[in-house]
Amino acid sequence: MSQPPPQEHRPGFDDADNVVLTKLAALLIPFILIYGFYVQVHGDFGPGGGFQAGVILASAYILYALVHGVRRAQRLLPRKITDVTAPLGVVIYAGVGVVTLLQGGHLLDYDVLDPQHTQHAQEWGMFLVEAGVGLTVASVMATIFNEIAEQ
Amino acid sequence: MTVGPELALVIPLVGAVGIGLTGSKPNLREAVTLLCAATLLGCVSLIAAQVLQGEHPRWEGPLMGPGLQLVLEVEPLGLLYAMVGAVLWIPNSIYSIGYMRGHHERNQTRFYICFALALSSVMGIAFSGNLPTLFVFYETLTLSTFPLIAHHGSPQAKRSGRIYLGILFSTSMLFLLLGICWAGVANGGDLSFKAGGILGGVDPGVRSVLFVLFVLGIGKAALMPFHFWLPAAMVAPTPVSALLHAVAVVKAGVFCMLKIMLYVFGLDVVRDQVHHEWLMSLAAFTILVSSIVALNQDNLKARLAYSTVSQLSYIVLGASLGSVLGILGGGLHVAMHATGKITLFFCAGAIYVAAGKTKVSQLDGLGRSMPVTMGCFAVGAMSIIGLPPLGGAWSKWYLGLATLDSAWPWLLAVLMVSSLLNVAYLMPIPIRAFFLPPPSGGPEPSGIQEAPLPCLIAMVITAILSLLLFFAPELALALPELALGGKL
Amino acid sequence: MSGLLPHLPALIVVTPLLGGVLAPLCGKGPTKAWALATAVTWVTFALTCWLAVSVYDQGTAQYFVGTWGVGSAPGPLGAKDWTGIVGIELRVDRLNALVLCLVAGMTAVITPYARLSVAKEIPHDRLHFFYAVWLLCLTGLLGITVTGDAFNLYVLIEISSLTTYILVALGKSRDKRALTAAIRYLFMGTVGASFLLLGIGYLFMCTGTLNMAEMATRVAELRDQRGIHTAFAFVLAGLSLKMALFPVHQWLPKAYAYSPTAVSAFLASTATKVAIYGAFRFLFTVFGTEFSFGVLDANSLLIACSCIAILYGSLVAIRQSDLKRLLAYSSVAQVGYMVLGMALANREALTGTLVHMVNHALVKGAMFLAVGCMIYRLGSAKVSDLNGLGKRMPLTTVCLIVGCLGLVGVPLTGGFVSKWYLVQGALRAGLWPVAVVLLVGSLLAVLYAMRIVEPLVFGKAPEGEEVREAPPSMLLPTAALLVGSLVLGVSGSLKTGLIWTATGDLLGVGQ
Amino acid sequence: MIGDALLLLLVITAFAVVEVRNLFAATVLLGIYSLLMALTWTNMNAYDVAFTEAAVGAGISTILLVGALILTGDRTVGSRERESKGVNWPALLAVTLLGVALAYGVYDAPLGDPTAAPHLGVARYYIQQPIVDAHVPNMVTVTLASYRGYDTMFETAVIFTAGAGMILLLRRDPSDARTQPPGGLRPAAPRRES
Repeated sequence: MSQPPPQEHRPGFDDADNVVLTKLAALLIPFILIYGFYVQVHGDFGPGGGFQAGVILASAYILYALVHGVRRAQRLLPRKITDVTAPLGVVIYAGVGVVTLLQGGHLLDYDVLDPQHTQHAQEWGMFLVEAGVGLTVASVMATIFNEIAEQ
Repeated sequence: MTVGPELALVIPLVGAVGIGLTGSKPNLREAVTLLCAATLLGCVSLIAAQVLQGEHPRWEGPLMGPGLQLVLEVEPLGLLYAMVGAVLWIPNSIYSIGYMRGHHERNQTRFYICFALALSSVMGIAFSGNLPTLFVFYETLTLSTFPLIAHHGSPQAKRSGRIYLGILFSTSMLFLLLGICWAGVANGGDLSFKAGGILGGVDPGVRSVLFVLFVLGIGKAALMPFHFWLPAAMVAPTPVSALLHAVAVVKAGVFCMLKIMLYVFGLDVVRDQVHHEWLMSLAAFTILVSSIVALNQDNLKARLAYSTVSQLSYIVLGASLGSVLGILGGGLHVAMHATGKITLFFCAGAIYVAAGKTKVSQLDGLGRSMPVTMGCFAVGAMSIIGLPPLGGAWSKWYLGLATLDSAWPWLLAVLMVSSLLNVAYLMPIPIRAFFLPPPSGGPEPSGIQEAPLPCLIAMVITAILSLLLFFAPELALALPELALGGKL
Repeated sequence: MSGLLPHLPALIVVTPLLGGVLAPLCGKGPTKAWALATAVTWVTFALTCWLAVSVYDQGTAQYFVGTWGVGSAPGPLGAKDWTGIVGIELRVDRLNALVLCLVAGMTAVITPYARLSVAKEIPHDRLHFFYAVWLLCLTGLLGITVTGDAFNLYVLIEISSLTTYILVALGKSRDKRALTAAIRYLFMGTVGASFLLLGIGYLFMCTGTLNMAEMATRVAELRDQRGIHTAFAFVLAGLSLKMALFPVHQWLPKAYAYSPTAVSAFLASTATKVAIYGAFRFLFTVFGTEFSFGVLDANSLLIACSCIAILYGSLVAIRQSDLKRLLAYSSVAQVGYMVLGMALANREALTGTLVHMVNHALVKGAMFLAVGCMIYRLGSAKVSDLNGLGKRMPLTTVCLIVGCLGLVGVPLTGGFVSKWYLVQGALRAGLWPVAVVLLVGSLLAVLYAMRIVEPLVFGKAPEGEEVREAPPSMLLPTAALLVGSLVLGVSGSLKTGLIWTATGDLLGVGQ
Repeated sequence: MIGDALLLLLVITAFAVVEVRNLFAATVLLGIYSLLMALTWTNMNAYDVAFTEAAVGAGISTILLVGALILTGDRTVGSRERESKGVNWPALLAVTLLGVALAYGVYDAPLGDPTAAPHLGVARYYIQQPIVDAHVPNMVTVTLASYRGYDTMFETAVIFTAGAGMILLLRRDPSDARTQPPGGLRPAAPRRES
């Protein structure tokens, strides 16, 4: 059997004893998070958008997990939550589409969100769907890392 | 009262359902079969009455697709074939009861259901109004008879079933379907049967190819070399061999042949514009060779099967002459051979049930313990040979006339030689049974009794039918004549 | 309600998409997500039928997603103003209306079946994700069919492919070989999708648009450009991989054989059909018949490949001892039939292809479902397991036999009708050897069908264990599909209606 | 100038990825490749693409690849070395054909010509109109989220599908978990003993 007995301590990413790493991560993670949110909400004026923001946010989680171990990371962000938020992002995206449809427009026709100011409506629509994208991407990236890390 | 041809299809189908539902009660089940057979005969008779008054009952099925529709239309030749099937189903059903019970067969419900389905397909073939319909029912007949062939489920039965399906499916799918489709493409999509044919405007080269495809495609006509399925099919229980492989299936083949010559090519085309001599030669070859093969068969049913192969080619020969007399003789032979051959098979089965004997060489002296059976056998044999006063004489007479009338009078010699061969392979059987002493070393002949009563009733009915057909051939004659437009 | 009518093209895609992402929110357990999936598939099916009827009556339905329909941009640099379709267009004509109904209908029938079958083959704690992926796969297939935008088609191919890989790999709990089958499929599928993307890229490079209708008019002007020729080659190669056309069919048999049975039925009856629809769309609409078959003579290549596919697939199928593999190889052959009819490109042949598409979906789906019934009770489905099944599972047996008849194309089943038209098409094209190949193919089908039917009818059951008939919730969908195929064989309303007019549209001839 | 240098580096890295035998090294090289790629995009003013390349290609992908390597036991391609001594001719042929086809297709394409088809088509609308239609200066965002928002909806669904696939295929059975508690990502066991 190549599988060692379960109780035995084995070195891995669960080991959270590296002071340098923990301190560095503690310093970095808030900035990563803020940066991620910035990219998310500022996507229409600068480079970026939901996809990039999602990846950046997930990388914050992954960094935390690499430094503190997957189990502690999961205590922070349980799988129960990511399992829900991952589809929820798509629900938000498609939901915007359905809302525009119900308001009398075509699918994803943002103009009907604010028919008087269509340019504004466009911005709103894009903001919402980008939020959906960000949510899904971040959750899925975290999920993929979790599932690989837990094997 | 007008009766549509679709009713003739529906009655056996309903019968099949009824048989399935009453499967657990054998007596009721057999009653349903008989009732169904009687109803079918009544229905076909009503249709016949209409046809004789000059009507052409017609039924158009749902449009299955652009240019593809099931159409039933009664024409006299088909009616003759349907009559033969419907009439003989009754004695055959009576016979089946005796045989299947006497023989303790398994899966009897499946047997009767498939039988009814086969009859439904027969009616479909007989009344088909266009080539797609003909093909559809030609295939369903093959399919519905397959479980009957392989009924026993023994390795040998399964093997025979495979040969049966293999030959019939490969000829019909490779040649017949191709021919039908090609005919449709060549003449602009018209595939209905019409007096005088539908291929008049088609290029003669294509027409010759189509002729080959149609002839090879009808494997059920058991022309050599596609005849192997018929001897193989003899593993089936005898009622199957009797009705299907003396009447329904094989006659379906030659009937299709007649119908295609008459209504697809048209007699003029067959005679003058298609190179059909090879078909004639093939038929003559099959007649002679299979008669000789039959001579050497010791197994009774195999001998009868090869006899059938030979007799079917009489009809093909008649069709291939492309003359009115040929079609008339062929059409008559459909009916005459059917009644004669079914009698022979009934007898063969009765001998097997009652005496357990399957070989010609075992039959010495059997006439003493089974006089009725062997008497009927003699009647059937004489009808097949074509001796008066039995029905077979008429058809052979007209076929002979047709050959004399054609450009190939030497074909008459073929018919004559074949008749002699018929005598040689059929007559020894009743002669041995009646005039030779029973074998001394064998089991006590006194232990052998006559076959079960239903079997006897059935074979007497068909033997009498053979006699009747000699003295009153009017109906059997009238229908082909009608089909030929009174051209006599 | 009628207010929804113009939005149907979008709704039929959004409904399963929303269903797919809501399914995992239903929570664990075998029932809730399944119920949602069933409801969603039936609603989708109803919507597609509604759409098909309206398209049949009123002609092509067009739908612009989002705010942007036809727009124009002023031309700088002295160039002309540009006017064209800005966003993504959904376009439903009679051809894709038919495919939409087929895909949605098949899924609607198979989903109720999936409950028991899938619960036995996949761990219960993640069934809700299974149904999510299942519905997303449906979304992808419907999206491919409904779209009028080349890049959107690629995006949806991506979603349907990815979901398919997952669904196939899920067969691992029954047979570990599902994983290698899925990986193999993933490699080949990715290559195919990449080729398709390259082809669409080249098309965009040459035409400056992603809308298929606009592409079509531009391609007609640019038919001598090398980029167009390259695009054609890449698109054709990519689609051939997706269709599993010989010689790039290798992913199919294993993928179908080892995936969970409901998935096999689902994929066999929808995925390849949609790929073939894609080929129709590109060859006939985007590139145009004249270019595809006249300038580039793609039909010779396609006819050759499909003829080999028919013979090869059937011959290999005859030698299989596992029923699912047998059916899978038969699918390789059947794809050959459909591509053959497409390549012959006359009205009869196209009708044959479309009828065959519908019939094969129904029959092959039903066959896989019936095999699923066997697996549900017996745990395996080998040819040797068929012995005496008639006594133990009579209804399943009837389904298998009727399915075999349909596969062979016996008269009065839909398979006969398609064969009829295909042979006529081949003869009309003047290619009688092709007609012979078609017929030989169906003879070979008789052989492998016999391997199934013979033991069913005449075999003797092994001694011992008691086996019960499959539950009604599995038998009913199976029987429903078979009844569908029989109705298809006898009734002509679909064929003379939607299919015949669709082929007329494709070839640009009047009714 | 910088662009040319980057491209040269890119080609070198690509060859290195193919040639290097150690999979861990190959993974790191792939990360480097992505980074170089991101720089190239930046050099071409395609900031959005550069951004994505950096975050996904250089970041997440590398981590996931390392994870996969550890899971499979960080083998070098040693076992493959015997086979790969010779040239795989069919593969070479296929790749060459592919390259030729790709080159053939662009042969008469007017690359870089502002009056070429792709620049005169719908792309021009995507470049010119976002600021008019939505007051949003980042045309990439408008194209993705509005003009082609339908595509992006499905791309999001694709991402979700990937996650669902991971859950379906890789998540441990709860029944398994009782016997083998999740140990977490760890290097292959044998290394510990050395």
